[in-house]
Amino acid sequence: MSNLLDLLVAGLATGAIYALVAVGFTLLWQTSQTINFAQGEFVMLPAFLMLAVMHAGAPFWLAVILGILLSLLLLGLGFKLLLVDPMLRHGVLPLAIATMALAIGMKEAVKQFFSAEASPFPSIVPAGDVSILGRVVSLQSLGVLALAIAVVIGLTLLLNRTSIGHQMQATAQNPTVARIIGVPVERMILLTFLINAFLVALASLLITPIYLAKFSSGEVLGQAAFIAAIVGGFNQVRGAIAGGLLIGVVDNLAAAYVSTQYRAAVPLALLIIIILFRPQGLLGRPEERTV
Amino acid sequence: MRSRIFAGLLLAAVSAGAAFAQGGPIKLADVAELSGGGATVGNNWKNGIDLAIEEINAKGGLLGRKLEVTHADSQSNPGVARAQVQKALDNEPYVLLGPGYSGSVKVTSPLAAEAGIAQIMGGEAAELTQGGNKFLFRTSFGQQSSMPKVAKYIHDELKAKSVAIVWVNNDFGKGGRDVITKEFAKYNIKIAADISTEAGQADFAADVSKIKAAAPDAVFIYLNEEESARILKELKRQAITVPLVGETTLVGQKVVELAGDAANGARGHVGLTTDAPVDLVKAFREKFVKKYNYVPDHNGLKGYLAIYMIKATTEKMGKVDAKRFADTLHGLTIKAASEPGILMDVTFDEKGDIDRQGFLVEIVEGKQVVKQVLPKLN
Amino acid sequence: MSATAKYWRIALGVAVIAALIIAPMNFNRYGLYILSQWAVMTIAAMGLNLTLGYAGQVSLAQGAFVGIGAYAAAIMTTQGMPLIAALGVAVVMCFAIGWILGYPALRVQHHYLAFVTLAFSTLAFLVFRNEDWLTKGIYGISNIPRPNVLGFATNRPLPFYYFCLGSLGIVSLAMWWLIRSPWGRAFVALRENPVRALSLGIDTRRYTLMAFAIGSALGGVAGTLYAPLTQYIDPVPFNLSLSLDLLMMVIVGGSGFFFGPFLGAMIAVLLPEWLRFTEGYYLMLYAVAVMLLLIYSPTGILGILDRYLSERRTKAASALRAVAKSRLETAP
Amino acid sequence: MTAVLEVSNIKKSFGGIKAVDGVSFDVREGEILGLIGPNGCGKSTLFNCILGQLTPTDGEVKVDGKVVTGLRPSELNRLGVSRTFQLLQVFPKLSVRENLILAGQEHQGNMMSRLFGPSDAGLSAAADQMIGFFKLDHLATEAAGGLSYGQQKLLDAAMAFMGGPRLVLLDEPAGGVNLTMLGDLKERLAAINREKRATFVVIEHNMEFVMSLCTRVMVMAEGKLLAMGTPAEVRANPAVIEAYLGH
Repeated sequence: MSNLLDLLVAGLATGAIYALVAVGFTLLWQTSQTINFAQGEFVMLPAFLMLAVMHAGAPFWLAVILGILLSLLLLGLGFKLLLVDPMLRHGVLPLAIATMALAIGMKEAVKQFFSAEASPFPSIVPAGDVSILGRVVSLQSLGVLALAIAVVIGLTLLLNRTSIGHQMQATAQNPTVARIIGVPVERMILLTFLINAFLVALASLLITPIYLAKFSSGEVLGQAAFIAAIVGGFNQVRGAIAGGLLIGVVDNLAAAYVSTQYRAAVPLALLIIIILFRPQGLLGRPEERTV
Repeated sequence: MRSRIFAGLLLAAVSAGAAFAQGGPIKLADVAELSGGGATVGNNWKNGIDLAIEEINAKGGLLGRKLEVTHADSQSNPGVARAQVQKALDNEPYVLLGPGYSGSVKVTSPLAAEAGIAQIMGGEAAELTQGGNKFLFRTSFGQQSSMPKVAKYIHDELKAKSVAIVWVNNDFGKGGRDVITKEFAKYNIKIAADISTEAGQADFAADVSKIKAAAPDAVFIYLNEEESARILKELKRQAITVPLVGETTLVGQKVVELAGDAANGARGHVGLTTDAPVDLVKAFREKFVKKYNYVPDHNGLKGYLAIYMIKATTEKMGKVDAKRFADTLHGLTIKAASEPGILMDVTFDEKGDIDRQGFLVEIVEGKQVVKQVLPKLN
Repeated sequence: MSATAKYWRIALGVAVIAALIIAPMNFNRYGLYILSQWAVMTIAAMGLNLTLGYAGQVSLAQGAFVGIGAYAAAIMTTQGMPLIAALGVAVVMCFAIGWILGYPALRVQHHYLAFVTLAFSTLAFLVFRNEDWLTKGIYGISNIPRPNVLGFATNRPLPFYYFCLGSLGIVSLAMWWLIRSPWGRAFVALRENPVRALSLGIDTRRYTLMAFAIGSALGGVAGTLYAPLTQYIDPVPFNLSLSLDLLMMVIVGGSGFFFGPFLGAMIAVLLPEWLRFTEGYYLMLYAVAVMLLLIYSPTGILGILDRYLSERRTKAASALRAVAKSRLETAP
Repeated sequence: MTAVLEVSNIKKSFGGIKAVDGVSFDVREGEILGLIGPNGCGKSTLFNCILGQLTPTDGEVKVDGKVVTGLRPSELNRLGVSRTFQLLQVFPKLSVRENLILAGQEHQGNMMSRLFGPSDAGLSAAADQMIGFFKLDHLATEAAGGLSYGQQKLLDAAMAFMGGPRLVLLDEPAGGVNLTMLGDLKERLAAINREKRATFVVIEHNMEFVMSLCTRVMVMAEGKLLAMGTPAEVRANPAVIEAYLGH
């Protein structure tokens, strides 16, 4: 029984990581029908931006700030203006495929310009353990969990309590109507891209000390976040959080009680079941079917 | 004065002519995992090769001729590896280098053998050198020679009766796991838990809790460096205190760097490592870090050694002769005293397997401490 | 199309086929291997083109189907069974699995199928790796024999290349037949406008499943050729990245165009050669090129060509229409 | 005359809004029934409920006396019920002839014969006849997307007739068609009704078009049936004038 509790705690800690990555996913989908297959790489890159700044001799705090600013510029503004805007009129699919190419390009660029090796990354959370109710939990995991919770609260407040949030929701639900009632739709869409860029930079900052800075570390993350987003509900922020936590826990339980060789299969099986029987996800709203 | 200039010119002309007569640079072909899942392996290997070639060429080359290497990307895919090796062989290189993945070695080694060109590769799977291929050479211990040493240590020194095995589920990890499982059977050591993990896995909580439940006398860990560091942290967190034993990838400096305190007490057999307590190896490491800005793993060392194996063999023959290369390397002993680039004395047997000194080390307060030197067999 | 254009087209086709047969006779082993690989990948990409380009369904599992075909061939031929039997098993299995995987596509939005197939792709990889008793796991299966075709051994590179080329020829003819048949028309209809297709009596469900199943079965066919080509297989090549590569091939070449996969596979197989001078940067350049291409023309290279040709045709047609219009308006 | 289509008490609501609220009517064999009403009165929703594109909340649809409620559009089409859409729906990349063959092919043979049989499903002659009938001869091999709007509208209508339907539901066939083409279209529809004994239901806003083409006219308002009768009767109905013609 204590074993099960350990697994739950560990699963929640990993799940919080997936959740953080998944949130941005759902935001992009909602406001601009962008399925970002490079989301994992988006989390991988900011850490390298920060490392690059540090290699140039800057202190860690400055590297963090510059890294976040560069992420906003590259992964927010640049991504939207250079790839999404020109592609969007072609429909969902070509854009999704373009992001797959983007993922390859980002991985290769980091490998070529930085290193194929994993690099350690300083942690902003002290690398210790604390004991909670007799379970030993790492501070880093707690940090991620705390941030994930803060992000949900922050985003929920932003979306529901501020006028910008209402405008963003209007944009997500029906851009045409939103435009008619005077919402600056373009600016709102840009804002979601910037929020996504900010979130992945934060995630990168928190996750990289655990995952290490490596060009390929986005692959596992991206896929897990993907599954989390769909399982939770593609069109809901809280769905992504719930999905992330669930996938983290399911993954741990599967490894402990099903088979370590097939642990990766269990979340995928969950994904297929969800798509078949509740395609809008656990917490999502139904969307119209096409055929 | 004049005559001296004249003599100098003459000398230059003669040496240039000699180089010309020798027929230009010696061509080597490398096929490695430069992209895809094995990119870390392949890029280390490539950098090691480039470093060694740069050194040799800076000192006037091999028998007065420059070494020249072409790198091709196998994309970590045996099918592509085969194509690239085929292409490399069509250009008739002196020696073929790589690949690093055992699967890719398996699919390409018949081609090199058919062409009669020696292949110096990075694969560690036991079976590679068991098929009677006369052209295939290792750069490191095969698992069939390293695992018995680990098993013996676990049995003789630790007196363990039951062991949990944690391995990474790729050809490297599975190969090691299969060999050591057989070795444990010889000593009647019970396998308390047999845990497969994924490459790149970040969360080892479930795996460690399984180990905890199995309550073994020791844990054998066969993962890559990054995953080793993560599992060591998790083992410490879940307060598992039994001895942790592994191979080069468990007790390397990199693991210590990444795992911090959690690495203390980890022990393992080390065949080829940049942490070896050998001055030449330390010097290599410095050179590598200076050039590439990071500490190589053992694949960087393997690539470096491959080039010096070529140098030593060629110098032994006294000429560049692709036909006789493999024959010459079989049974050859290369001494570090005469060829410093080989770093440690090494002997190649008839199968292309390597014999070299090894170490049993333990991490004590963040430092590798050699507990036992395992001598070269002959 | 004017008669001369038609003759030019036929002449071009004959020339290409002749070149594919004659030119490789002097190729070295590497050249033949690359060409064989091109033929095999083209078959797999053609299958995906049917699913994606004609019927509009996104599949990220084509690599897994190639894997199923390759394992069927490897397992059966190393047991002494003929390759043709393996082909039968592979086609039936891939068709059936494709059919079942297509069901989610009927229930949900298009892009969800991408996720289902992505999941399947990973599941297939796990089965290939973990079920040692059948697939020899991560160690892979080696010494896969090459077949005897009509009494000819194809062990050597040139005969095996002809075997691959012949298979590609047969598959191409079958595909040509299929897309010209009423089925092909129905596939296009359900890609372009499923609602209208339904109202014309087209059973979109059945055609969707069929497109998916046939496309998958072609993946299986490619797999049964891939195994004897490399003569060794392990699970690694059949992971998600092969599916992504195949998807890129179809997109880059031109999805929905008959010759798209031929072109896309050629670029993917030969590109590392062409970009060799860029050393480690070629994949990065490839990625950038794909993005630029998609921005400019989401229907790939043939899409650009098609746009150019149809612009010319429209000019001709508008002239024609002007004449027709005057005739229509003066009609009683 | 027997009823080809019997619609009884069809209801359809979206959320709380009743788009169609208990509509019943019969369509007799060979007639052209007009369906008019102000925008948003539920005409298109009614069509979609009859044709299986939407599932009605309540009510029953019979074709030739057989209950067809809940059948998929493709199944209905193969029972001889065909339609056009309010917005143009041809397949722009296929040629005019291909569009027509596509429209008829599912009425020929079975899946296997459609795969292994001739590529035109034996419909080339029928398609050419239809092309001739709609005076599109010179455009047979043109891509449908390259046609003018009016020509596409003709093609759209022609496609609805390819399967040899018993009943055709036309949703605003005259919308956006210029005057020259309009006369042509009306004349063709009347001719096909005469020659092929096909039964029509036509939604249309162009009063002149409806009144001159249809044998009976049905008026809808706010989801309900308001009036039904000959064009002359409907024109004279005060309720209709009030609700619709009045403005």
